[in-house]
Amino acid sequence: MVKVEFLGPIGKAPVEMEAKTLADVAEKLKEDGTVKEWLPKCAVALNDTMVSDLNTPLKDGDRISVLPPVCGG
Amino acid sequence: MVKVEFLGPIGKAPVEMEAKTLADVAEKLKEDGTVKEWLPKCAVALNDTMVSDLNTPLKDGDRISVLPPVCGG
Amino acid sequence: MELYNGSLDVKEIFGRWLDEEAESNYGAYIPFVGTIRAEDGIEALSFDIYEPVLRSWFDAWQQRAKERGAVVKMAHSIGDVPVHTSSYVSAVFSPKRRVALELIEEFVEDFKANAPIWKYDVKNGERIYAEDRSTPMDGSGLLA
Amino acid sequence: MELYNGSLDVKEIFGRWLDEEAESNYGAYIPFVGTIRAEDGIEALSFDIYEPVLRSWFDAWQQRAKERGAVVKMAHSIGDVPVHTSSYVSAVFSPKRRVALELIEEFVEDFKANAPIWKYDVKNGERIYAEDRSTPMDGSGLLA
Repeated sequence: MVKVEFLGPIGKAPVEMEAKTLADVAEKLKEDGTVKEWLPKCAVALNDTMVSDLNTPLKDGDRISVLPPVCGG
Repeated sequence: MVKVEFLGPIGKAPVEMEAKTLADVAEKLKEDGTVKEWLPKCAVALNDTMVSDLNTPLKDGDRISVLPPVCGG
Repeated sequence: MELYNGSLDVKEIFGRWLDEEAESNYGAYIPFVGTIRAEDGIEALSFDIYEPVLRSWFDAWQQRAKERGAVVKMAHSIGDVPVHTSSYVSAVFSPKRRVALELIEEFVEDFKANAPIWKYDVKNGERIYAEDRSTPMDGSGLLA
Repeated sequence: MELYNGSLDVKEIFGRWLDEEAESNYGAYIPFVGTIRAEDGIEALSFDIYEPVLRSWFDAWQQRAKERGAVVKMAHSIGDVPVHTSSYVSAVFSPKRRVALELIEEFVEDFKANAPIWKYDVKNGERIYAEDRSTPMDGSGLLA
């Protein structure tokens, strides 16, 4: 099981799922209509490190963060 | 008569001279060996306004400043 | 990196950073102070921060600055920050002015684009995501 | 524009400028602080200023800044400034960060090139013109 958390304004509680790669996570998240709309503009961190490869392998206990558009300052 | 003053490190007392234009001033200043060496790298102000035209006419009482290379900050 | 609840004490931060580097022999110190503008009838802006990723982002910047002989510092607010008070101070110290001027621009622009901070307008006590002023981070769309 | 004998009280200047513009609704405040580096065995730097031309230069900059919705401020030392103390603070206030970042760079670079200020190294109590670090002002060579 991996845990997916939604940061900032997405305002959705974390979900747990079975996934071997980030591609699996993507597939499952797209089933949720609200989350699906956020995905094109969201970046992704795996255990607090930004990632850019859908083939990134996942292991039990991994934490995936979905980061919507930012505006600090 | 106009007055020519030498700013910052030039370290020369002001001089007075007859001059109808800045070109006249240039000609007279070049007669002084030390001043002549400074002139290629010096800018010029007329009554505290920077000037860039040798034909600038001068009138009695005008004050010309010779400004050597700067380094503020 | 410093995070505070509410408005920043800008003078305290500026002065403390100055003192911290007083003997470091840096010739240029450029802070950037971001203050909440009164516009569109807002009372305040409000901020969420994801600290672990912000810290990685900042650590990477410290390294980049170090390679150029410089130091970067940063402070940001969490939660509500009323108009005409400050939510953000960052700074560069460097031996020479050119590096300092270049770094402060790169640092602030990358901060705007990639620091994991979310901004909300506060109107009538309500928090509204500032979506139109927000920027997708580098690498966005991976899961789309 | 503020001129002081000796080192600047940087914290006082920074804080006072912040207070002066506290209600002006500027979103970005970028000061540049120039501090004397210990190098080449100097005890201090020393400065001559020709104030009338400096004032014209600064007034022209205030106008340029105003056309972009911004404000510039500046303080500089006259005479000796010991190492690890500051001789120069300038600043830009602007509604938005882009203009502030662009202006502080232009303002500081033009200051270095065209403000009528002469710098001297102070070694063993002697004042030596910093010729190698100095720049001929725009329009130099007119009388050559």
